[in-house]
Amino acid sequence: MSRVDFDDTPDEAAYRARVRDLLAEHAADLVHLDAGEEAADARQQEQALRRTQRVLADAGLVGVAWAAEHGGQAGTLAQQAIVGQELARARVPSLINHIGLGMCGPTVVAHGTPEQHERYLARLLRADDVWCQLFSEPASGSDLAALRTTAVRDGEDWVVNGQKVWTTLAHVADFGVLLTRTDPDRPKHGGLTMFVVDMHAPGVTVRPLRQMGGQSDFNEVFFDDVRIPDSERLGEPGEGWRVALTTLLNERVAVGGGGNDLGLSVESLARLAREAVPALPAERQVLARQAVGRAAVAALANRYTGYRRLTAISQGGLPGPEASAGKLAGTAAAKLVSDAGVRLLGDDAVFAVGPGDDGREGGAGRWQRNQAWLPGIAIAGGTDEVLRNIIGERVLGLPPEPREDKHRPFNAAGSTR
Amino acid sequence: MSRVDFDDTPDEAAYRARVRDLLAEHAADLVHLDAGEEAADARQQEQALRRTQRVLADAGLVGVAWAAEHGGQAGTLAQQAIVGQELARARVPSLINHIGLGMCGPTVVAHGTPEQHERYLARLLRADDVWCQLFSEPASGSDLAALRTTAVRDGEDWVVNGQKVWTTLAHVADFGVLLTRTDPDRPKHGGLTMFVVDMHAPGVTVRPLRQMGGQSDFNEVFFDDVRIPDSERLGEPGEGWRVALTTLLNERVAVGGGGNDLGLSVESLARLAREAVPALPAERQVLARQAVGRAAVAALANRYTGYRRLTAISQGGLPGPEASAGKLAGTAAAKLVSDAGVRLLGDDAVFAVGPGDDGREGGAGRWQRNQAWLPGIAIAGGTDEVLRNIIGERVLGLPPEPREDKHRPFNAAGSTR
Amino acid sequence: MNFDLDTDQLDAAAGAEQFFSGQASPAQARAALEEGPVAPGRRALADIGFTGITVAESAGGAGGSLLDLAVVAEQAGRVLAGPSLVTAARAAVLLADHPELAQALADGSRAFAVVDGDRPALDAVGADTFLALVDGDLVVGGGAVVTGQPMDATRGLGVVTPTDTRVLTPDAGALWARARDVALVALAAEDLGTAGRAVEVGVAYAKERHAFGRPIGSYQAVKHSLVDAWVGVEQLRSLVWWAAWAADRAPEELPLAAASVAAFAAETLERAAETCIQVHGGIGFTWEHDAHLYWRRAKVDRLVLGDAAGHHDVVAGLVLAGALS
Amino acid sequence: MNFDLDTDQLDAAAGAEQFFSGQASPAQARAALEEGPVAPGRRALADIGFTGITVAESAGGAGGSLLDLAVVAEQAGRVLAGPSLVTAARAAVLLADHPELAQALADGSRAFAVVDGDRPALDAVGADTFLALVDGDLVVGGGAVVTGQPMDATRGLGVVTPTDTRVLTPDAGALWARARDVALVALAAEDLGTAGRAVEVGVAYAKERHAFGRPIGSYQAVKHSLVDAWVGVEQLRSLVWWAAWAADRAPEELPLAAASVAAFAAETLERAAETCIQVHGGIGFTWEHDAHLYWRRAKVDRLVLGDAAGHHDVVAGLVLAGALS
Repeated sequence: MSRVDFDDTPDEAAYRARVRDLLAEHAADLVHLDAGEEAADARQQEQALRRTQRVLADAGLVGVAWAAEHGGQAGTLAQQAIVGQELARARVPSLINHIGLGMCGPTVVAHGTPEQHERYLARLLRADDVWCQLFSEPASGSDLAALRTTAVRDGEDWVVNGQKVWTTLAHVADFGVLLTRTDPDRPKHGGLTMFVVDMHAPGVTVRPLRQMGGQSDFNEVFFDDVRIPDSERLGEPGEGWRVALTTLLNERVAVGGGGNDLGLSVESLARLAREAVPALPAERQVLARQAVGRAAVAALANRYTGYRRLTAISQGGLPGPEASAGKLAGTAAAKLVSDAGVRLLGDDAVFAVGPGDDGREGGAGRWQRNQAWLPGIAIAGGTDEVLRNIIGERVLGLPPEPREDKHRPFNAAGSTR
Repeated sequence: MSRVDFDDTPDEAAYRARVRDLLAEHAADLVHLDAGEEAADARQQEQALRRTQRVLADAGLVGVAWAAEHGGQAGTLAQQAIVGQELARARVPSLINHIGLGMCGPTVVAHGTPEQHERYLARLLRADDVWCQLFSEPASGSDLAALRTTAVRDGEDWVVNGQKVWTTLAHVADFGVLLTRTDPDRPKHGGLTMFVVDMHAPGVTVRPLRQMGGQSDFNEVFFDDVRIPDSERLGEPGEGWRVALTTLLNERVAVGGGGNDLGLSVESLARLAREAVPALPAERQVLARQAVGRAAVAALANRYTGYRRLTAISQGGLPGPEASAGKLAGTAAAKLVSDAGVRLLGDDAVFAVGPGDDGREGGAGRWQRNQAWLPGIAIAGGTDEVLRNIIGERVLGLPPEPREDKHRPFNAAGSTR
Repeated sequence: MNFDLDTDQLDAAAGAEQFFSGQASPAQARAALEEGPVAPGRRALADIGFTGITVAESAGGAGGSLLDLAVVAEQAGRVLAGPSLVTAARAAVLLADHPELAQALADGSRAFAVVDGDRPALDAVGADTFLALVDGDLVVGGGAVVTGQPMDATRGLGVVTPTDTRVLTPDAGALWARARDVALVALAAEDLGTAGRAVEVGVAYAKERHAFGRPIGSYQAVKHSLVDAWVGVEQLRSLVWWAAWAADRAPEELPLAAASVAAFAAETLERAAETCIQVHGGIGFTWEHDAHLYWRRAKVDRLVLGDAAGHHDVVAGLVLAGALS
Repeated sequence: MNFDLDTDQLDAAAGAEQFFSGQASPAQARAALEEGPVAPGRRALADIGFTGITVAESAGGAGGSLLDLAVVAEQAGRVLAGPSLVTAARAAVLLADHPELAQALADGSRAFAVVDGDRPALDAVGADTFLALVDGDLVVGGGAVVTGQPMDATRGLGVVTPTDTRVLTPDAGALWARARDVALVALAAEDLGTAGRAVEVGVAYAKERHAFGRPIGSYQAVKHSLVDAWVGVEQLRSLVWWAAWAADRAPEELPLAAASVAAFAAETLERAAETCIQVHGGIGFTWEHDAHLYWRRAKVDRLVLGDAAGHHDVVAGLVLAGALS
């Protein structure tokens, strides 16, 4: 291990230069965000975002750390991180297939057959196919293994019925990894099986789910007698929980585990503060400075903790339960950033006059929406409570709570809810 | 029910006048606190405090709401409250036998035999006997029913062995209500029996327990082959838990449930603030005012909530689990008061120069000690966590956690801790 | 000493609950976000007499106390009713010496809003008569209203430019201050209702929803956060009653009580609403669930007549001036 | 990019742990409250070379980085050692151009304390040489020390009146500011150790102590509060490393990093210590248990070089001046 350092090694510096060149070269073919603009909504510009990812993939900038046999660049995680930094610097939005790259792809790699690798991975990297993850259900949120969507064997196929929810990108996805219950007589974790499902198959219905802020980042997905060939099974029947854990492990890193700001960034707050603080009365400046200082410290603490996790991963470590701490702390920091913004904006924080001011840093609309996004942050991708259990039990080694549901057959009385 | 009103009814006003006259008449025989002085330590002036209670009892101001047959005044709870207010106003400290009056006495009344009533209650009211409550043990704090002190029948006596802890006033007490395990083969709540124990009996050893602030408000009590006649049993053998609940119900009201300030009062903070705020730099004044305002609001909210509970009790209600909310909120308010004091004192809050400044309102020593007292407030008399469980389950009707220990015999493996 | 509602007030609360539960709902608050009308609306509130609770009987009101109004306002808050009784309570104080206008407030023939400078005013939307303090005088007149995109549409927020004003009461500073304190109490009473309801909704869900084989309300993380929210609501209730009592019976205590209850209400409602969402998990942050409507009310109300920081500063100022000695 | 300790630093931490666990303990911190000596004391710290970690090799020090010192300071914090390495780190910066005094710091032949005006100074007790900023100049001299009743005796707090001072460096404002930032980082590193240890002690007890038939650490109320404390400690560790790295490699980032880590350390240690007590229940607030010794350190350290409010204000000032853009 070498000494704490935020500078690139010579190799990393050379790689970074190459990435910058490539991004400049292909700039005309990439979606870019305007200054002050938040990440784009995939719903609105699906085709442009698919093209962006395809161009980047062809330039060797997608799947940087994936193995060559799966269509990746066989690079390091440090290189992967550099690409991420340079894309952000160039204001290229998140790749449209980020769910596929971050969660579904690694799951197919780990548990898929050679045929499945062949069929899916290269197309996933180029966003020829966009992917989604179909795990949560209305009656199984934190308690994912309580899911009720069934898959019943019928000849060479399985027939799926049920409902998923909180599915990001389902409205544009071509495929999804789908967790189902195939044996309700076994205990809840033992009767699950994972599939790849064609999102365009008959019987699949996607309905956007409107959130409290008015936007729709998620979908509900309904399955009515959807037939999935057995060749699309990921892992053995009854092994679905084990397969799902691969996906979840990767998800935690993706959501906040790397120390990135959730919600509006602390830099947005800093820009707003420079505009708003001097305009406040003196006593209010004192309080506003406290709020800004506190939010900045929280965001910085989370950011540098993310760097430590990324360092561990780049040294060959696996994403562990510590990533849950990043999401937890990121959520708390996001709340402080939002609170500080509200303190700076005062009435404007709840009373935006017209949509015209959205572009400005101090645009009340952005901060209003940010407030309404916050409650979801503390829930989606693992509630604060579930994350605390994970850290308490897997990192601190504290004993779990007694579980009465774990070993009972799923269809026994009382166990399905 | 009559309208929200903080004024006395004509009857109450007449009673209050009589109480004031009595307190003035007997002033020379009562202990009084000096201005700014905190409640006295019973350890230091036991005899004076016993005499104070005796004088008050003879004047009809102790056991105001107790039944006449038990030596009380058969008055109302409103009258009881008036006496409390007037004692505070006259700066007479808490009665030395407050544990006996608040908890032990009601337990003897409810579960004692006529002989026990005769033997104990009149003497208790006059502080001829001071009482303590012997429930908690080193291995059974929140989980009181896990206690291990045993009482074994031997002829007409029971022989007690074990250790109690957190016993207020044990060092001056003449008697105690003592909860013991008499049948370890029964489930933990079922094998308990309550006794009255003579604190001067052979085999009883009292050792003061030093707290983090340096003072000793509590004791450890050791029982080595202490013999208790069966005639001192309170309630039937095996019924000890039911008897103890009477005591606990009364305890919760006594500790914070009536809305009284825990730790230094908000009035102390107000006096300190008037002295300290104007001396701060302007920006610090802004922050100090926030802290003072917040602490004052919390203390007021708790105080007026206490008035609602006292109203309910005076209208014939029993002290219920809502009293736990008073202790919880009182603890939180006490923390805000302390934090505000620290903010006002700055360095002085942790660095008192000499004991000389203790008398002053802003005396750093008092606020240092108050800080060190706070952690105990959140634990003694029911931890915050236990209080939240009580409110959640008994007030909000939320389901309890699964309990594996409840129905197992106490001496079965794993059940004793 | 007696600190509880009397039977008349309990009856009034029951009647108000019945009225409001029939006339308003979170569903209507949701619809209001998409241009639906605010329910029950001014007409209905006037018809049942709620805009005149604290208007003198001689001016066609009920001549009730602020506590009488507070118990009704709590019920209004439970279903996110609008317009706010805050406006009625505040205007009634300002118009005490102007029986004709007070009568118009009570019978609903005029739609009042009270304006604090250029800040968004409560119930400005649809109002035709505006009260404001200009150069120390209480003025009345018409006004031009600019509406924005408020987070809670039931509050009828708008920035008002008064027009055609005339002086109603010169040197009205003290009157204005008292009216504002009364408004804070009424706002806190509405917030009490909203917060109490949000906790109830959270508790009910925590009993019903299961995870890992048992109701989520049996887990301490859920249970304790609901308890903390509930304790806050009960403490808020005490402050509301005290402050309303003070307005009627101990006016010298009103400034301290009003600032205290306003600060406490802002934070209590916010916590109750956030707890309600968090307890519900994913469903709690959907558009169709009611939780965000309580939350929206919390986010607006915590600023609408000043924020908790401002109220805490007022409390501190009173403490430094000798309160609580 | 690499954000982890190197093997030399890990070795240094292991060595420091061994040294400190043999030479100091909460028990000695308890004894110090009743006139016992502070452990391990100046002599032992100098002999093992810890007072000279950041003193130049040419002046008899180790010529190490602030991060090298921080990993040692963390170990000192775990056992509540004294005197503080904060004084060593701060004095080393101030004495960089004065090799004789720096040598005396490294070899322990002088006992330094750094004085901020009339505020209680760290390690003033037993010091013979005082550094202070007077009229913009760095001065050195003797001093009269008044001790009080500090909550944590290991900090050696005293109010110092300097005597026989001479100017060491004129116009030393920038140097003084940098030394103070370095001191904040060293203080945070000690607090990191104390906080981490307090959480460990709490976790261990939560695994062992049973209530209602199971370990108390299985209850969410206990588990989650320990988790929150632990998350704080890990975040604090990141800030300590960043700030120490900045002191050595990116001095323009040091003011932001130092104020950030100081604010975060104060609140993190306080929460960790309070959690440790609360988890222990009754036993946690007894004199004989170690929990209150961590808590005392927290209560003193949160004020000793300025409080979190002051540090947050500094952070805000830097943000307004263009940091984080």
